[in-house]
Amino acid sequence: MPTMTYLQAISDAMRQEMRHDERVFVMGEDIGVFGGAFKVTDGFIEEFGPDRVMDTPLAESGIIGTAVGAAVVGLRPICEMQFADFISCGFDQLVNVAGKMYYRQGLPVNITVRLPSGGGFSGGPYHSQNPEAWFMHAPGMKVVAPSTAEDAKGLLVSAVRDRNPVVFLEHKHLYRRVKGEVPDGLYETPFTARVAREGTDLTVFAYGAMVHTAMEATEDLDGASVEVVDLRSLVPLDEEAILASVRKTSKALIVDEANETCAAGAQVAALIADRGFEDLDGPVRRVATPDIPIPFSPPLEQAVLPSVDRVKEAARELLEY
Amino acid sequence: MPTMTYLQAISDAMRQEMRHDERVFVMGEDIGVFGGAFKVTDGFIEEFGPDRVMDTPLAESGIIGTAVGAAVVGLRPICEMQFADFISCGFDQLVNVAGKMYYRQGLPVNITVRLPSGGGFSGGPYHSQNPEAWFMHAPGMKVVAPSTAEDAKGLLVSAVRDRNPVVFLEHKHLYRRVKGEVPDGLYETPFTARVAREGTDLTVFAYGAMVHTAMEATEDLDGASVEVVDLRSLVPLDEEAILASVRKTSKALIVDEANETCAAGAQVAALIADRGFEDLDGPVRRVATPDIPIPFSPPLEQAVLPSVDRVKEAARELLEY
Amino acid sequence: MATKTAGPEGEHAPGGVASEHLTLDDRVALLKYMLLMRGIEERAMNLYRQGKVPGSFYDGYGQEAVSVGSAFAMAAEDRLCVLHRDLGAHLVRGVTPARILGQYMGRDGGVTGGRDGNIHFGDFRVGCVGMVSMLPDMMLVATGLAMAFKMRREARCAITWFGDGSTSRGDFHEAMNWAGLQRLPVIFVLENNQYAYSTPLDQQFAVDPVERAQGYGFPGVRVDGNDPEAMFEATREARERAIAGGGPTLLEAMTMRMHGHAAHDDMKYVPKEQVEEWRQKDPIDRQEARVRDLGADVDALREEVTAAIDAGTQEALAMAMPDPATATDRVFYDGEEDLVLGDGAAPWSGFAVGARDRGA
Amino acid sequence: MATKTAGPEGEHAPGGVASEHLTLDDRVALLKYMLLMRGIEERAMNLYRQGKVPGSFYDGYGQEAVSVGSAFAMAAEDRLCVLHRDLGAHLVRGVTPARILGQYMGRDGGVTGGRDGNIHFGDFRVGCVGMVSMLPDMMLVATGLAMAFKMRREARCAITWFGDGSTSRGDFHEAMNWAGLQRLPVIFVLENNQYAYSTPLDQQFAVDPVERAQGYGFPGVRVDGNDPEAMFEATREARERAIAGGGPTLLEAMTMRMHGHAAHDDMKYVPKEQVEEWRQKDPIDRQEARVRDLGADVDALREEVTAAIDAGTQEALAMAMPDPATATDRVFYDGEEDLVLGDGAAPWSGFAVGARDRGA
Ligand SMILES: Cc1ncc(C[n+]2csc(CCOP(=O)(O)OP(=O)(O)O)c2C)c(N)n1
Ligand SMILES: Cc1ncc(C[n+]2csc(CCOP(=O)(O)OP(=O)(O)O)c2C)c(N)n1
Ligand SMILES: [Mg+2]
Ligand SMILES: [Mg+2]
Repeated sequence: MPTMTYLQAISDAMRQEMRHDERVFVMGEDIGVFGGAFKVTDGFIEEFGPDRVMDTPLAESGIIGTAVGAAVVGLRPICEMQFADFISCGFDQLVNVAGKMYYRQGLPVNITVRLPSGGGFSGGPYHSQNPEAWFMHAPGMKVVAPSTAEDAKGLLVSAVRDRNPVVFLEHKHLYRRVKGEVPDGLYETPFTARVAREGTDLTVFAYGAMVHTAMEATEDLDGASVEVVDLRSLVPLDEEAILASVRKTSKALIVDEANETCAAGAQVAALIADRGFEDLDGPVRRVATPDIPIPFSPPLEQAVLPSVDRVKEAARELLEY
Repeated sequence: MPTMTYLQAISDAMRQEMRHDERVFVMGEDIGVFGGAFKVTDGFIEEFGPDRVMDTPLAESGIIGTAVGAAVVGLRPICEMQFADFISCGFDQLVNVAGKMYYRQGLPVNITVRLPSGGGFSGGPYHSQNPEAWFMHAPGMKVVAPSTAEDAKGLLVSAVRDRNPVVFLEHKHLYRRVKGEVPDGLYETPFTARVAREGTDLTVFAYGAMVHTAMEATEDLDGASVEVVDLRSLVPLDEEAILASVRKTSKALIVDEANETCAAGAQVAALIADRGFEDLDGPVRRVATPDIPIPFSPPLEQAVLPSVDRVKEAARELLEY
Repeated sequence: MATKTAGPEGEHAPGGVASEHLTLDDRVALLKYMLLMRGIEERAMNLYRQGKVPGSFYDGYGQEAVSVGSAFAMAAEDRLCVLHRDLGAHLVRGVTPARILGQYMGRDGGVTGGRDGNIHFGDFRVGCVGMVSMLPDMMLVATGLAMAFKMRREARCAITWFGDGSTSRGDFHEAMNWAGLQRLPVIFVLENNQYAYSTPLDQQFAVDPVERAQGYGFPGVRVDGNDPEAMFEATREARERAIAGGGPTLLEAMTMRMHGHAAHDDMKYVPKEQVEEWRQKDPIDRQEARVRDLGADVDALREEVTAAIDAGTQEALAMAMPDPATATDRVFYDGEEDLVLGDGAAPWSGFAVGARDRGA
Repeated sequence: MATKTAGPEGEHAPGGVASEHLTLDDRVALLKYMLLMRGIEERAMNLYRQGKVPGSFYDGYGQEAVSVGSAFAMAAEDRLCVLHRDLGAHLVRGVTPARILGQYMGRDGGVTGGRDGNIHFGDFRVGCVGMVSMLPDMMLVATGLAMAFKMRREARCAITWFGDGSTSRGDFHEAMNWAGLQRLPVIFVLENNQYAYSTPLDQQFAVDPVERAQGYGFPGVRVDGNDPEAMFEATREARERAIAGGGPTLLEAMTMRMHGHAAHDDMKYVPKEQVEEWRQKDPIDRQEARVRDLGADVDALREEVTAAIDAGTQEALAMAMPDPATATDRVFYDGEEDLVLGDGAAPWSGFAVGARDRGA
């Protein structure tokens, strides 16, 4: 198996799926000749031409809205937001048009919206957001967030093939930092959780970049056996996998890079507090970013994003509980 | 004290605050001559003139964005969305411009955005939404949701005077169904929770219309002493009041009209599961609307909105736990 | 690229030169769909008053020519995003009165099975996308349909409708710019009915939006929106251009919303004279006079329409309410079948076999 | 209402008739602010290369005339929403090089104290609102400023800048429509620098957006964006009209983004000849030649500017990084003081005491 970066895996998924299925095309700002702000579609326009690698005007509502139109006549658009933050400008089309069409009208909307998200590199308030919880709270769309190169490829293939709108969170800070073996060819990764490391004393739940933070923080925690569950899919949320892990470890720590209130982590905590209550042997702890815009300056940003140290500390507290 | 409907109390707050403070003005679609879709600003244009009761074009981004501009030069706009659902079209201006300005630039944005929200009257997918969790998950804005006429007035006065963006959820289904004594004159209601009924066996947490559902459901529950906490403010969330009530009753049920995942109720549950864990004597239960668009037809809508019966059942289960 | 007028004073004036593309049967069909639209909406309004239509109720009284005339010019393989004053388009595409009335009443057999309400529906099997409330979001969806047609090099066209008020929102601009830039086969029908809810035109824009089309690189054409034949002809021309690669057209249908915004609205804010003035231009009266002059049996047609609506009403009233146990079904699709927009009825004689080859 | 051109071929052509509203000191000041802008951005770019500027770095190399010229026409009590190529506007309003360089480096003493990054700042105490990334959201904020001025019947004007790419988004339309409808005292400066990131104009719109102004009921004026005096004069006129109740103006500043979109962008997608062509029109060279001809000591000015930047750099480098313990402070404001936009510097001689009475 070839080794790829997370970013290459995303490109590979799209390139192969576009070769495989002529209904699939990509659209977004500067994705053509320029190959995208992060070069995810580098070389695509040469291979697939400007029709299937569509450079759009600066218009996020336009991108999502026209993608919906193209989807309902049988195409399978993959929309790139230049940064996840800009989805706010296409928010209405996504939550009200794409998300509700199938329930209301029986007409599925087969679009994938790629959101380069997350902070950690001084992107500041508008290039660091993690907006997934907004879409978890908007019925009718699936939400996935890979942490590894292998899952990035497999989840993206699944997303493109899924008949429903799928919001695909790709963490910018993983693009080139994370590498791994990625199977050749096309494969689908299911929208379920993955046990990143087995353990018995405590479970850390995370997704996206925070999986790596969680792994690092609990690698060697005074000999404790810490399970790390990579949620991978937020909608559907793999409730059984979450509850099964709590059943095993009795202790849950949830790590979330997004702003804390009403985040994905809050939903996981609420789930455990309800259906996992009997298995709990300690409070359900969370480590998340406080409810502030992500500050630009490195000392400020580092102070608020969940760090290995904060996760370690919370894990230790829970283990000692 | 005069008796007023919830709707009259909202009008009264604005009318009096506009008389009291010439910086305050209202803007929105059809709020002038027509008096607003729900007649909340009926008679306003006659009293305050078209400058301070500004009929706007159909442009939600325009409403929020221009309000931000007016606010930073010293005015205090109150924006009306015709239905809360349409805030999706002004979402970006609200979360990215209004919400982040003070943190980023030190410049507070004194706007109030009124959102007539909620279902229960066959409004269908686009006239029934409860979008508050999106704004709880967007740093920099306060979020309040009154359940009584008295609080509707007091919270709105506080919202208008608050230097920060405040999202004011007014539940359409309470407009004319809820009446109560409302103090004359201007008063501010703090952004804290309110104990709607004292109790010792179980606490039901709710806000907006669900406070009434909670009260009715637990009025006579086989003699149990059920506390009902009306959250009133979602940001800031009165964490101490929530935890104090759990300390007293040891059992928590959270009722939320919004779609369940990542809702306000999830945040309350997560809080209790963390900081109230030691006081808990049972799982943290939730009753909410499943993750679907709100259906139009009465039997479908009634099947999904939290009902008195569903709350009763959940409360009984918890009491018996 | 300049703004044309095909309005009351133009070639499509009432009683003026009729389109050479319409047979008498076509003209009668236009009347029939308008009568059906008005009749169904009147019936629905009665059902609303009887408490049988939940929620709110919107109609297009007085605007029937707009949706009927323009939908009539669309081919089976074209696709439509139909808005809230445009019941006529659904009828032209072949949706039955029963399914529409069932829709209004929230019945299981209504177009959306009670999932969505009132006029928020579209039968995708006949090529229509159900509108969303957020105006004018569907302009972008229609633009996307056209984008797909162009990408696949198909000779098809998309059409959508929206009101004067809707032109104030950003999505209007994004759709117009996108369609103009890519020269997409899409027709935008701006239904200028003088008001957006209570808001008159002069509180919405300084310059009539039809003038804006040229700023996006395509023509804006003003049409008498109370003449179904004028609407047909303008749409037919726009469609022909679109299919020939000529790009989009903005048609401004000049009309008047003769009822309140919705059932609860007494439209006190509308001057009586304005309503009176437009009553004289009633599209049904005009088309009726026109075809009567040409020898059509209008009385029989009216009876036929009434009978169809009566039957549809009975059928709709017999439909069950949806089963509450199904309320949470159908959030995600994971079936096998490809559910995409299908072809609809295209009753214009120009689409009959052979007619196409004539280049109609 | 038609589109005017005040471009290279117009009255403000390089070496053409200079504005009668500018003294020699004003002209030198224009040069000074442009030199400051270019110098500070060059310095910041060096600091970026040294790893002292975190995140990304954007500049306005080659576009200095746009923000400097137009900001120079604004009065102390006017208000500005300044965009990412418009450092010159901050300088005209009186923000010091040290605070700007501190901003780029994320220092505590930078304009936002490290909360926001690079060019995303505004010192509200001198009348500037810090931009947000979402383009062109600030057009609506500027429109709102003007709305407040009109409501309070104040003789003040708002101005904002935005790029050619930004015109594709809905907020452009909502702002243009709103401002035109209410005839608000706001100036929209469309900075047409040929590209939106990598996207050339012909992939953004079919018709140049300056043509759209008339569709909103106000003039669109094309200006030579590489001539600070042309920018000044067009803005001065627009401001005068605005304050007299004449409504908004769209100024299209024709210019060229001479650097990549941001520091990482090698702009391979830009033809070399295009860059070469525009290099000939460098705004600083042109203004320098102009004032040198009129007898100004440009060498001294350059030294003065370099010294100011050197000193600012030292000052900025000496600033501390923000204290991590403060990261979560200042989410909500609950102080006593009214924090609203304040007056800024307005260095144009026309604003000097007495000048106003002359109607300048
Ligand atoms: C984005 C959005 N904001 C507000 C509304 C509420 N609303 C429903 S219809 C309407 C007026 C629409 O006017 P117009 O576009 O002229 O259509 P008409 O009803 O006159 O046909 C308004 C404001 C809406 N549907 N969508
Ligand atoms: C709403 C939005 N979408 C995407 C972006 C990402 N982005 C940043 S600058 C830029 C190009 C802007 O072009 P233009 O408006 O012409 O300004 P210029 O940089 O050329 O001055 C893009 C796409 C953005 N800032 N805002
Ligand atoms: Mg209208
Ligand atoms: Mg540009």
